[in-house]
Amino acid sequence: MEYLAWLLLLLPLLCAAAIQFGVKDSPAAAANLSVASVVGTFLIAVLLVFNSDFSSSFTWATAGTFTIQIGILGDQLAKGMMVVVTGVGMLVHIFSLGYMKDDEAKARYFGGLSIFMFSMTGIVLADNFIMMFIFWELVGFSSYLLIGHWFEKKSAAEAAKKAFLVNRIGDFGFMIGILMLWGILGQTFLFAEMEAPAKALPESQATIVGIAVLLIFCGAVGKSAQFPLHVWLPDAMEGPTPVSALIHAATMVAAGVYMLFRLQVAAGTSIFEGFAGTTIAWIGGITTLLAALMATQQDDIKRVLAYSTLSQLGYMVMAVGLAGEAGIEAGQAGMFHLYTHAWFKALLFLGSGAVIYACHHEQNMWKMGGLFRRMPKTTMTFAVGTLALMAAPPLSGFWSKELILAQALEHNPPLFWIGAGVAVLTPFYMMRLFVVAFLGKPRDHGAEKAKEVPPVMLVPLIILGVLAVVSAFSLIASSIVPDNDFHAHGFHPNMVFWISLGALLLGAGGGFLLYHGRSSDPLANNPLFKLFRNKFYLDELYLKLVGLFQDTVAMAVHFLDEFLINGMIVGGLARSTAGLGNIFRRLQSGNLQGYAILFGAGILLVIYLTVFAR
Amino acid sequence: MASLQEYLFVSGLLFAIGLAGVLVRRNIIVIFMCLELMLSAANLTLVAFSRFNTGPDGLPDYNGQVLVFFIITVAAAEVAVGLAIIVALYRARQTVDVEDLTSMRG
Amino acid sequence: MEGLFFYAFSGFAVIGALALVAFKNPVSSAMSMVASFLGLAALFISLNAYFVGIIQILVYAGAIMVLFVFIIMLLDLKAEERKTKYNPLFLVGGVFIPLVFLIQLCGILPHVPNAEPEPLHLKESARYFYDQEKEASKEEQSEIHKSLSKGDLPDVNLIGLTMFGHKGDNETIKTPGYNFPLQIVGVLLLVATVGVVALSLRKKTTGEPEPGDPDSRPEP
Amino acid sequence: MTLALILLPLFAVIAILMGANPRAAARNATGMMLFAGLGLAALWALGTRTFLGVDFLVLSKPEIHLALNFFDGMSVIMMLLSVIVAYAAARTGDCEDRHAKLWNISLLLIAAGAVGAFLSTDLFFFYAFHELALIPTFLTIGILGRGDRKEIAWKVTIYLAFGSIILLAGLLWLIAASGTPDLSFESLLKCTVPVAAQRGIALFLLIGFGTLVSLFPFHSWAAPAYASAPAPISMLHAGVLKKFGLYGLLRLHPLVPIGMASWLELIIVLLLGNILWVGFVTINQKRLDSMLGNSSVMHMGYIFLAIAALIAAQSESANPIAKPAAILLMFGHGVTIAMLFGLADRIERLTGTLELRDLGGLAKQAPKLAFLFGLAAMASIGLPGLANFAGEVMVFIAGFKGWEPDTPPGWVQIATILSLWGLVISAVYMLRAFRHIFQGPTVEFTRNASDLSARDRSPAVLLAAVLLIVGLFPNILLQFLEQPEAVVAREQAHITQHPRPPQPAGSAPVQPHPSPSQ
Repeated sequence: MEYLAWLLLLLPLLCAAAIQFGVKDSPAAAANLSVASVVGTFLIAVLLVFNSDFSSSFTWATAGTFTIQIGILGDQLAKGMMVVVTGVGMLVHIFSLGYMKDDEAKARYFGGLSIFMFSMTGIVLADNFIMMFIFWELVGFSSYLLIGHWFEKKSAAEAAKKAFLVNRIGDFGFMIGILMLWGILGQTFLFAEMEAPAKALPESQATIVGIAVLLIFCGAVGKSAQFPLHVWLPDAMEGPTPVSALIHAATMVAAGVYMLFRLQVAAGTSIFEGFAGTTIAWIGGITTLLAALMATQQDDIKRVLAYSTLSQLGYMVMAVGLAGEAGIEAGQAGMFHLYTHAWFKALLFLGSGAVIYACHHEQNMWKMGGLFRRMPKTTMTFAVGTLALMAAPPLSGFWSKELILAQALEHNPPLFWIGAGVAVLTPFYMMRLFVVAFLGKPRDHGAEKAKEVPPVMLVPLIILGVLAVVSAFSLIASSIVPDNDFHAHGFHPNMVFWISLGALLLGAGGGFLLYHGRSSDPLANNPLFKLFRNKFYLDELYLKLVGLFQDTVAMAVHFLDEFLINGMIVGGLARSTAGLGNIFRRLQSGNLQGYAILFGAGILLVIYLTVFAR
Repeated sequence: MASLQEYLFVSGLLFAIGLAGVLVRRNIIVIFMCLELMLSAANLTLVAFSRFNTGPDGLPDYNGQVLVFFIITVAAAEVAVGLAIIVALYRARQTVDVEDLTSMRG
Repeated sequence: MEGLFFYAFSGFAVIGALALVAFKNPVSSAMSMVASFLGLAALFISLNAYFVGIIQILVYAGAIMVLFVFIIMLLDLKAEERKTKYNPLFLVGGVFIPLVFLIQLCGILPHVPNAEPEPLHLKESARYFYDQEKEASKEEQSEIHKSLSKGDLPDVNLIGLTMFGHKGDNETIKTPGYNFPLQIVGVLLLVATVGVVALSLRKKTTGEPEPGDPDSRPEP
Repeated sequence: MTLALILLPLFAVIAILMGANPRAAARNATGMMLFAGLGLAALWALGTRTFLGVDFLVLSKPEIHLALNFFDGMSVIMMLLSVIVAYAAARTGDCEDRHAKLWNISLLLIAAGAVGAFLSTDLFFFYAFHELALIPTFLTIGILGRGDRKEIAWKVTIYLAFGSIILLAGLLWLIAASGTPDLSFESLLKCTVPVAAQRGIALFLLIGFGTLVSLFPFHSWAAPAYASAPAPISMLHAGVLKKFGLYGLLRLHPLVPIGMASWLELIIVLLLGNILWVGFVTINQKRLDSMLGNSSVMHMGYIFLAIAALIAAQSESANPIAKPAAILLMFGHGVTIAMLFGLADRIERLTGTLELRDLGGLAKQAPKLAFLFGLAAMASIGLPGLANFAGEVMVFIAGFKGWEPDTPPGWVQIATILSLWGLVISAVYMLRAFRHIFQGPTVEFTRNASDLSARDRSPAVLLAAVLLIVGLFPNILLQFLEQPEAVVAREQAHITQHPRPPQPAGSAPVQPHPSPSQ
């Protein structure tokens, strides 16, 4: 089993290396190679799910008695996550064959995808925190590569940079957290060795543990784009749409949730008790609400989906945060939502990709419309995805969201009501998107000429559509999502069910009524919605802050460096040396006898000092 | 026979005269001669010490005289090279007056 | 008698030295230097250092002096002219510094033992070396053997023994000798010869900078 | 055999002086150096320890040996760094034919000096070789540099001479206080320095070595020097020669652990100056070369952080991570910065400018250059899989090694946390530079640029391969270092010797004095 697992990890890396160093000049070969490798990894992942757990490691770095391991840990959690990652990855790869058919740098694109698959596999299989950090950074890097795929576009290049930097800020906290936790848990990075020291933690260290957990959460804030570091994700939509589906919706952004849950499984939820867990849950809650509000006023089809991703990630983080109070079940609910969300969000993004492709790279939904008639199959799959995201029963999104809301109601009622509010907003903006883009009449010639996409793009959509419906059923979910016995107990309609059903009907109905048959947004001039449209002016605020802090400080420091350190303090040394030199220069008359006299006087002085002065 | 003190005094006197010549004269060849004089004065010191430092076998300390031999050899080489440099200098500058040779002025 | 010689020759040397400094004409200076060196050579001989004295005459008064005079002639040097802006500081320094040096010397000299030199046992040493030589080579009777047997000890012989090393009575090395420095001096002379030749060569081209000359790089 | 590493460049210098083709001579010599260096490292890795060195007695009182050998694994790693960077440097940059002699001779001398300094097992030659390498650095900047080269050369000379003199004073004091019988590291490290003298010695060593490593606030020579010097010289100095100071601190730390520890707070403030202060200065740079120069100054802070962790722990066994971390980061940084300087030179040749605002879209014209530069830039900001990351992450772990969870974070931990922010800073400036040079639309300067030829690529490819290999398997380098048992045994042996009184300087055993004539 271990060999298979190592192969699972290394196959994409080998593929990326082969593309970069071998078949770079033949894009078709690169694409086929990449697809072949990801199909291989998917098969391995499925094979592994039906086998027993495994683990294996080797020493990566040794320093005296200290070692850093690179190892794989194949428990239920990792194996299930692997199926999600490779499954979505495989479908996205296949979809890309069509979507990126005419791209100039196809080989680079598929190379980047392979690097991403390698990195993501590493995060999932990591058996210690350092290895997770390594691959954590690598996914950030591959995301940078892929967002900046069309680097000639200024906005794409800037977005890639922004994504990397914002993630770096999160990783700043993440690394401190890892190091602190390392010190707290008896200097071990291995997940397998964390449980015992975590149980034995004295009460006096509760505060420092909480701080450490929150710092680790910083990493998740960056990678999973939680408030206040959420700003990079919408911009990341500058990348090719399949990339958005794979990285910025289904897998990478969920890595933060996965990482937190991995920590909960390894060290127990006890370290999340107290202010740490509460803070995490609230950050999740705030993110889900803010993102949903912003999503209501976006015109770019991908940006709507991006904000809905933020919102859904907020749900997951909220669930993971609740685990401090509620125990591991809450975390499992978050993971369950991660799992279902991966399928239907990938579906939605790929669907939007198909639409964009069909409309000749038009992303503004107000310039679409009437696509239902021109591309019915795509529209059907998109509708399925929309329903799943709206959490319409009995689609997959419904079950997982239900679980989270139930946990919230039990342990943190205010967060439940935020969640319920978002459950109104989600159907509202999704209905807006669907009505505007697919129903009505075409509002632009791009939409008029839209045709159904080729099968290579349609097939992944259909597969994902099926999965968006069925993935939550226990037949499939039980072997992939850890310890999920939700369905085993059966389902009884309760208060949460009625509230969310009401929210769904309210939001969807409101959205349909408001936007049906419109050609421009009726709420655009409402000052409140203007605030949403402009993302609460957070981007501008950050830009100002960065400009003020980073650039001004850098300029000031540079000035001080030049004039204070270089000019006055240390430069003073140089200048006084030069001045002294000028004095001595006078003595260098160039006259032989002058030198001889000095020389003679010096000798006399030496004689005096050595002979007479003692 | 004269004492060590006297020999040393004569040696010092010659050395001082040579030094004075180096400091006062401007003709670089004469300065060079004065340097040779100073060297020879030092040789006198060595030989005097050699003579006044007789060993148990009743012979002078010949190590001192060997040193003088070496000094004279080196001085000969020095004179040859020094004079060649002076000739080259004269070719370049048409002067042997040290007052005019101040290209090393800082 | 020996004392008189000492004063005579040291006076000769000192006067020669003074004349060397005082004469304006370089040729006269050179001649005075010869005189001074002759006096010095006599002082060496009075110190039983015959070899060094002879070398002093041969090398300095002979070879080196000829070189000096030759160069003076070659360059056709005239007497120093009085410069208008001669720096008097040099004159003052030139008198003052040697004077202070002499004063310092006089301060040290009283600490030097003021004794007559011990007499040399030249005859005994000659006998000793004669015996040694006879043991070493029995057959031949060289000139050195003859003079040794007469009780004359040439100090060239002793300098040679010091220079090249010799063994004492008990076969252990008495003095290691100066073989290595001697060879180094030989190399030095060779280098000096080559150097003089190289220095005296005239450069064929003038003005043109060499291709590798970094100073000729144009300023940007 | 180690002598060959020094003789190869020196013979090449002689060959150039006698009229050989300078470029070919330099390339052949560095190629053979690389080959020999790899071979020697392999022998060392296979367990050979004894027959590698040479040892000439050059002065008997005080006893000084011209001894070239691998003193320990650290020397092996630094030697490898030197030969690798020298190989790349000799294949980088174009000079006019009339400067080829000076250019290549300087390069070879710097390489020889660096290798000599890292291989000397004797304190005197350790210092002397470094000085030997500095002289051609000054000359090349002054003669072949760009911009205001004379003034920059003077600045560098004054700073480095200042550092060297302070360092010399510290070393002399150290020798006097330790009472060592000779100047070899072996006997030196067996000595004990009186606690009273340690504080002063440590300060001298810190400032002396620190200035050579451009420790804040003695850093302002570095960036202009690297910007001005020809690319191979910048590569060799920033990549290899500058590591001399860090190597020296690590080497001599066991002698003055208490003295160093008393300056811990100062070191930490200064290293934070390197990381944060210089980091901000770097952000504000408008030219690629000065940005790279400043970034190399900034990254010195991380290595100093590892040294600070070692100093705080006072012994290697108490913090076994710190020293390997520092060495690994030295290696990674050396290779990375050499690669960056080499590629910056290519960029300037392709486009004619290094002003960031004049460039753009170069990745379209020169994808291979973009790939290599991106790799180096990513290595510089600590991307996993490349050598720097392994070093950096170990530095940070070393920083937290001594932390007790019950107590608030100590100086080193606070410094570690603040240094981590430096990773964000370096990402800001590196990505900004990459964005401005390679991404965005093509502009006037880059429109006609062509990609690198295979010959131009070869040095960067070698360096990139090294970065990847070491980044993926840092143990390839770390295996050269001492085993933990050996460290503990060495320190134990030192402690058992500890209570002996310091030897008076005169009682050193007199060596029999061989006569020159024998």
